[in-house]
Amino acid sequence: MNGINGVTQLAFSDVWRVMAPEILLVLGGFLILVLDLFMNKESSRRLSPQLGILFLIAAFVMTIRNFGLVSDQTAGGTGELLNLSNMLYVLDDFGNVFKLLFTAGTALVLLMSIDFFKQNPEVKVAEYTYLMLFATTGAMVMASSLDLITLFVGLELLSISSYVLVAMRRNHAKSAEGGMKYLVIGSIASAMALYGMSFLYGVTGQTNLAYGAQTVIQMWLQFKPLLTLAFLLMLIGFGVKVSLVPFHQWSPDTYEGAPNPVTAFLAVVSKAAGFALILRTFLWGFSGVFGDVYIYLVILAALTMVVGNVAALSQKNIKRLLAYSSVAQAGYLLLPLAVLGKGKSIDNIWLALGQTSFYLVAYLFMTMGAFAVLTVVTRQAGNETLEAFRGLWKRAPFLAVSMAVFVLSMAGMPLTAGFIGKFYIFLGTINTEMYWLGGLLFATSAIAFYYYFGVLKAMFLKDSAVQSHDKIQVPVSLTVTIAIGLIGTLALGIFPDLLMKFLNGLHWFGQ
Amino acid sequence: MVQNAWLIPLFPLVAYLLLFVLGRRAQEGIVTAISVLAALAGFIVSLLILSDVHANGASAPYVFHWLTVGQNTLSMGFEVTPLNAMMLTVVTFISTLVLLFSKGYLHGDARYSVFYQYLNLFIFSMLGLVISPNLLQVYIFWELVGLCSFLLVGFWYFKPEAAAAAKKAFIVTRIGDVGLFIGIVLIYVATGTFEYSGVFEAFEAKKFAIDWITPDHFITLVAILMFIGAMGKSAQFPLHTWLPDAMEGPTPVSALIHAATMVAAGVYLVARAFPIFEASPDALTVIGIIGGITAIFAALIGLTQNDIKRVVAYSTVSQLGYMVMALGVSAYAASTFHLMTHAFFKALLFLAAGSVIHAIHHNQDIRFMGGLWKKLPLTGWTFLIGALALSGIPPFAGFWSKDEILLGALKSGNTTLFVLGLIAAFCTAFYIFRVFFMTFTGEFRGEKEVYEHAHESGSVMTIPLVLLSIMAIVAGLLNSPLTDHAFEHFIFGGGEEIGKVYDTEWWLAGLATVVALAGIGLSYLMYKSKSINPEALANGPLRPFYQLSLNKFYVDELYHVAIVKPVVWIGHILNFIDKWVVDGIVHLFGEGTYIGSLGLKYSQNGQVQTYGLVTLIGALLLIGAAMYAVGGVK
Amino acid sequence: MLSVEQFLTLGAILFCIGLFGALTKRNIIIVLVSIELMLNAVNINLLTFARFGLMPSINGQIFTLFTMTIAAAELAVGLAVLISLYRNRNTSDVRDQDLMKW
Amino acid sequence: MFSGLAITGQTVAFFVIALFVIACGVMLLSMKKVIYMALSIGGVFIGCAAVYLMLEAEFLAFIQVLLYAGAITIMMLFAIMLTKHDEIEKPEPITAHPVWAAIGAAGFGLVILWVVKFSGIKWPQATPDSPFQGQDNVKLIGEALFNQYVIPFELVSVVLIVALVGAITLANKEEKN
Amino acid sequence: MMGNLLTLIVFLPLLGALILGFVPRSNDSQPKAVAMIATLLPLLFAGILYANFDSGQTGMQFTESHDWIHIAHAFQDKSLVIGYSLGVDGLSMPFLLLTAVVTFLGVLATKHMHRAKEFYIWYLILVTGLYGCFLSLDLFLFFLFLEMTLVPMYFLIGIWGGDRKGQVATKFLIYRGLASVGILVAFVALAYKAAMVTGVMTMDMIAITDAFAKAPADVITSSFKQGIFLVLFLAILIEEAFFPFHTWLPDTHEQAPTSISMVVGGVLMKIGAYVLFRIGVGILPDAVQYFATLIAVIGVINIVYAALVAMVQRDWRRLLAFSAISHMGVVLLGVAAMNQAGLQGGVFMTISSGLLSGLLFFLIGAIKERTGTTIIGALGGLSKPMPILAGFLLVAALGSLGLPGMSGFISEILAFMGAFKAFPVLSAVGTLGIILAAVYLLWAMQRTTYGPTTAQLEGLPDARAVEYVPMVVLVALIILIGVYPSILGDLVNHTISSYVTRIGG
Repeated sequence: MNGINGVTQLAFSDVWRVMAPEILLVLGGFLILVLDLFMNKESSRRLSPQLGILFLIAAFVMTIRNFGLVSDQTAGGTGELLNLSNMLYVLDDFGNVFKLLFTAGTALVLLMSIDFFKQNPEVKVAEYTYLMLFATTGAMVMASSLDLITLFVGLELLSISSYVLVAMRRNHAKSAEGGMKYLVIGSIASAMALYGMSFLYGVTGQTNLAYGAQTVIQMWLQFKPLLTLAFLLMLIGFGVKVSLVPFHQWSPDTYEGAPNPVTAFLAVVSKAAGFALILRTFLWGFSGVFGDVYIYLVILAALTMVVGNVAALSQKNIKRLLAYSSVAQAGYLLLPLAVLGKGKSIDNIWLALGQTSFYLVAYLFMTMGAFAVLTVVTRQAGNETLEAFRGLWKRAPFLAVSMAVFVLSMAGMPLTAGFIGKFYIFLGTINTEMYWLGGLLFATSAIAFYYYFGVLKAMFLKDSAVQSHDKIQVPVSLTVTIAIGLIGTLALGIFPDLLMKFLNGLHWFGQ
Repeated sequence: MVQNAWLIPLFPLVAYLLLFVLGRRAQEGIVTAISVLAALAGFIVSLLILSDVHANGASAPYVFHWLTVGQNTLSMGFEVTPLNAMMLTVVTFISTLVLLFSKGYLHGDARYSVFYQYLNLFIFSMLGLVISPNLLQVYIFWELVGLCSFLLVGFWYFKPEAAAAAKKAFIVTRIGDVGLFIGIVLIYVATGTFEYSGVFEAFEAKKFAIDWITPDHFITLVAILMFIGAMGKSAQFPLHTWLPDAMEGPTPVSALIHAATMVAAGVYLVARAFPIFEASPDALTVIGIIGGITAIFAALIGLTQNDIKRVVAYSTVSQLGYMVMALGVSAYAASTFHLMTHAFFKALLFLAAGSVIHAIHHNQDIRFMGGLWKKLPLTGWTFLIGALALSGIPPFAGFWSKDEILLGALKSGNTTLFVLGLIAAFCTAFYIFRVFFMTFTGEFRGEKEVYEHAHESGSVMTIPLVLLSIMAIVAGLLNSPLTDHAFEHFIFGGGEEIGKVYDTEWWLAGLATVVALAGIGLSYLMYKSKSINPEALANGPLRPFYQLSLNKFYVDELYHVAIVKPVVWIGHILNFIDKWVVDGIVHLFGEGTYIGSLGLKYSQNGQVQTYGLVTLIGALLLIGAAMYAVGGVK
Repeated sequence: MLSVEQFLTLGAILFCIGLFGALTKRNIIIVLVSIELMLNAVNINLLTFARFGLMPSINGQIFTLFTMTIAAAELAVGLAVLISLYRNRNTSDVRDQDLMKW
Repeated sequence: MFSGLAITGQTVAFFVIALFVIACGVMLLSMKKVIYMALSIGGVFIGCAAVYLMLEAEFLAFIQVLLYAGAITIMMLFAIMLTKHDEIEKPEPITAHPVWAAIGAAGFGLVILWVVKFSGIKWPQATPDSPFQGQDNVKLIGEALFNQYVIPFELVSVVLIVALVGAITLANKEEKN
Repeated sequence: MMGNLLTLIVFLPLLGALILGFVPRSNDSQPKAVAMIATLLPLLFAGILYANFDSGQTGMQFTESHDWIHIAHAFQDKSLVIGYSLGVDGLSMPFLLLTAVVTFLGVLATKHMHRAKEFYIWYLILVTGLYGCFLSLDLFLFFLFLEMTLVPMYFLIGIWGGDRKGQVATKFLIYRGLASVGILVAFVALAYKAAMVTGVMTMDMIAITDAFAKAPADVITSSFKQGIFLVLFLAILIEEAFFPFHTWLPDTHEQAPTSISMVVGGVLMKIGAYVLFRIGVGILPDAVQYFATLIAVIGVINIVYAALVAMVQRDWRRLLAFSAISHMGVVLLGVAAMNQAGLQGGVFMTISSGLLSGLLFFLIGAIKERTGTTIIGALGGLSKPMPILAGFLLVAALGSLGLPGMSGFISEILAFMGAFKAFPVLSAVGTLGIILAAVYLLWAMQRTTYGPTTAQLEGLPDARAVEYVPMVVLVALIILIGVYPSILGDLVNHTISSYVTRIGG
């Protein structure tokens, strides 16, 4: 092993082995960028998203390949993670799972975007596409890096791309406003997180989490206030990114302002990346002292579940409603990590990782599907309130049933992926004997019935405000997205073993 | 023969089912035929069994498995003892006659068949009650007869009074029934069985599987609880109020159910379970006192009532009081004997009253009757026989049985009860003859037209009257010194004496007769010869007493004020609480959450700097709390 | 002799000034600048630890370098968003930006 | 708070610089005209560069001057010019918002101060000898950057591209169709 | 032959719902026919099961079991295996039959209504959920089916309900949603504790029961059991609509359409009782014993309180709802006794109350269909225009007030036989319910069917031929249980004995 300040030559083959998906995406992004530059103004750039999807699929495939690499490495028994630059960047199944999620999520977002471009010709297709790809790269870096600097760069790559994407509808005041809000709050959050990182660096003297963790344990007693402060500052900074209460207020506005596909991207990919970052940082950097700090995670998780759901109760704007719903989901997603404070064994960590990733996959399907339906319905109705969904059952049964499935899944009704995901997370709370937290998880879900069923009520119980013979035209790309969401939500709800078996065989941290 | 006793209740049950299948449009003749034949068959079998029992004594119970509860088995079945053999005979006999009588009385009613269905169901239930070998079965049929009473009292459902009376009958008896319910459940808990034999053994040994009460107290408790059941059914004070109201039902019903059979069930129960009561002197005392109070109390009310059926009804209450009092002083034989004789003459009185009512177009107020002797001579005669029997004039049936009760009360040393009994006897004689004189003598005081059309009913109504009259005359002799107290020997089954038996005291018999005659005499003076003006008395110095009696001592009003209203008010208050407090809290939570939601919604004011500030304050609180918890490096 | 504490204190003060500015100033440019101030405070922290920390190392300086670069990028995007916003709404006052609320 | 602090040339310099930085910061907060605010932030950046120098980060001090005091301040001035630059912050009734912001910021600062100075943490005694003694600051950074930190370095280039493209896309004037 | 009968019973209704999804929307009679077949077949199969059921056996019969979900790392390094496993024993058999009968009759009772196809789709989904609850041998599966009843109920009330349908549907949803939370917490906690004993993580009811039966006291402490039981009990109080969590029930009954009221009162509401028997008594008997007094007190409060409130209700449906609450109080009293008679009485009362609720709500629905109202004060003298309906109403009311010869009585007396052994004083207070039941039911009867008939009620039609089926079937069952209780008692006797022997009672 090389010393931290020693000279390490990175061979391309090594880099390719570890970073193939990232490299592919960056290359893809630059390819589109270059094409965009060299194509003349008149030529159509409409195929950019399709190209982007191709690259995402390639990255997806490379990620799948990486699972094999990790398992080979484990079978080889060296006990060493595949890594670059002295544990700066690692290849393990934790990262791989998230990368699958990111690439799949972004691919779906781009699929939805095809329709969006048709409706909004002023949006620059090529820029949009490669910003998406770069943002995904940033998310991947967040999932795989073990170094504070790299994590930070990845985070900013994702964030800055997102700011631009949100504000991209240039003639749209709300879009710019959403971007501005996201940017201001996001930058403050970055500063907070960085401030925390600086303290962590101050105590450990290095930016690497894997090595720093040892120092954290040694120094814990002497530097408890400072390290706790560092932990909290980072938590707050990351918390803003995944919109934990009370750091969530930007998200309804931003979600509302952003174009639908971008909202979906923020809700799924960006949020998942945030959780990857949180898990990576806290499970590596603070694993030794987690018993002393988990309580803050518990507090935030509980607060997020309660406030997220309660705030959504009175919401009539469907996009804002989904924003609050995604706030609440962040609370659920934080639980697996939070309960680890009482988890005694390493198995608890595997359980927590399984829970988070399962829920994120479920969340991916249902959220993507819901946003696809929402795009169609709100466009047809011309507004984004619940009224737009009135009598949808009569106008478009397929849309209504799909939306019902997505909404029920978010509410945690059985036979949907959302339920299994919630149940899985719930197991962790009971396993660590934090019964009240598990109870709160489902109790807040029960409160959430009120607004989720409000959507169902609008679709099935009420008569349409508009003429019922206005059949809704659903574009192919959105149909595909909805279908994927529907199949995923139901398949994972009825046969969760499809994913469970896979999760069970993973070498999360390359062990 | 005894093993075939199950046939007796089966006949009316089959009749009931047949009528039910035939439906409400069945012809009156067929309906009557089926019913009467069934009852008659039952009567014949009863007679055979009676003679069998007379010859061979009581049988062991015949039981079959009904329900398994863990290791225990609950069974159903039947048994025949002298007591219930007697009851079976009486019930089937009177039933047959009443069924016959009803053909005339109910003729032309749209729900004729339904009436017979109910009656058959009642007869079945009553017989089932009588032959029960265990307390659970008794309770089951106990409730069923109550149901039939309810159905029959409310037979004319469109009359609000009938509906109210039916409901009242059911609810008031149910209050008593709950006592019985608790009683038998406690017996089961303590002894592990409902069977009479098992229960009696346990009570004799005073060994109970219960630890929260001493055996002696437990016996008293159970005995009183069971007696409460009897009080409800046998209309003992203070649960007597339903019986007079129940006269809203058709008169045959009053005769059968509310005079002869069902109301005697309470007495029968106490008699059947007498070993339980005998084991507790305290309970017996209570029973005696209740009986005595009921006897005099109802008799006093009876003095002033104007509804012919109500007078007879109060007399029923009063006579039931006698029987209960007799049980209270352990005069077991006297009580059961009076039960039997009373069944005959009271059924007779009711049917005769029914005949009168039927004749004058369902008018029941004696103030608008009079001089009917000429129009209804047979009815008049039979009513007179019944009245004499009720008054206790020798040699009619009532004389012998009432005399024995008075004797028992006297010999038990409880002089108060004895005196009460005597006074009640005087009142009884007075009011029943008041009715007689006002109905059958003098001038008719109602509409002329009605009087003109009044005539004796057909044979279906008169034959029962005659047969019952005969019984009312001769039944008393069964337990007279003239027959060497044959009834007593029979009822004891040739074995040990149950309760206490005393030799006849002739002076007492004389005294009782004199008292009864005095009552009749006073009645004659007031209502026949008019030498004493009843109105002057009522409005004169006795006015308060008159009012009390006329208004039934305001018991109903008292109940209404003291029980019904408060309970309804409690209901309203609880309903209010349910709506505004229990549900209100729920709504408060709901509304509160929603208001919280609105608050959270409107805190979202669109200002990015507010969001930042909230983030900052949240962060500060979290960090501050954390730093407080960490508390620095020690 | 100077030690960690003085520099950290300076950093903290600077950070809070930036924070306060970001939350109260009305011009979006100044808000963005205030955020830069916060990042500068972080940089002071990082450099302090690189020089006087428990385990002094060059990593702090590297970190600072990255922070600076990214802060510049962030500011650039921020200003671009501002321009876009200004074009749409003709104001750079942060408090006018409340089309979306509730 | 500053007890036990020997007064040397270095400490005096530090306090002067610190006062200057804070003063510029406060000016930023209290100035009425946007343009003055932009100027005062330049002061902060330069002051910071001086602090960096004291922390023996010569290269970063240099970058600070170049990047912040130079490029960023200029960029900001451009932005100010592009928008309504002569705008004066309007006097307005005192609302709760700035008060709470002040409380929040001050509270935040106090908590950090507490952690740094009063929570009982024993900071290491400052050594007069630099850990980087005798080594070229730029070389050290360069070596680390191109060996250990080459991946984030490459990534930053992507970030910059994103910022560049993003800024152009957003700020570009509408093409006329 | 019996291999997959349970699966068929559970999923045939769902299949029916699927088929209905493809029936053209305009047709109205077709959906009803499909629904009828989809509920009749399970009824027949349930009958076959009953005929082949060995009541002398304690364990589960006709079991089906397949592994379904493996949840990774759920317990240490082991997966949680969730099985799709179904089975019946003496306890679930009566509930199965009750469900089969009431749900089928519910279809018959459904009147012509708008959006008929959707109605039956939701109805059939609900039926599958109900069957699933009673047949699941896996706690997870049970919970799944329990939740499955929520959504259809929301729509069934929300679309076809009365004037406050939206509000009541939501109330129903939230209440029962919260109840599910308690149930789930308790279930999973039980599974984890059982896993600590056996080392195998499973949600299988039988395995967990066994594990708890032989667990050493230091692994599963009594305070744990008590805590979990309290959570479970709280959930049951909501599920079963016990005071003070009962307010959803009167509202639901008041607003729901007739057939749904039948199913809610007849089956859905009884799930809580089933959980109480199966999990409370079956797995945590010592905790039940520990809290016996509390349970009994709540039981008595329910009996008396609900009866008093029922007395002053103006609406028949609310009255019946409170009456059902009062009756179910007896179940608590019986369970609190924790002896054979009490528990058996509890099961009897649950089933009896289910049948009676089904019958009563059907009758009130029929009356509402004709008169347009269920307000007691607006009715009167119904015996005249509709003697058959009035007669059945009387029978049902009498059954409900515990008249011997019908199922209510034997349930009541069994429960009290048990309860008086354990809580003589409380039970004595509880018997007030017997009187009050007579008071409110007869009072309502008196004002509904008795008395003079008002002009606008004159000439209304009596029962139609198709309406006889639910009435006759339900009355026949009620009387059958009342006259020959062994038909039910023999089924449950052994299962309950096994519970009782476990607590040494």
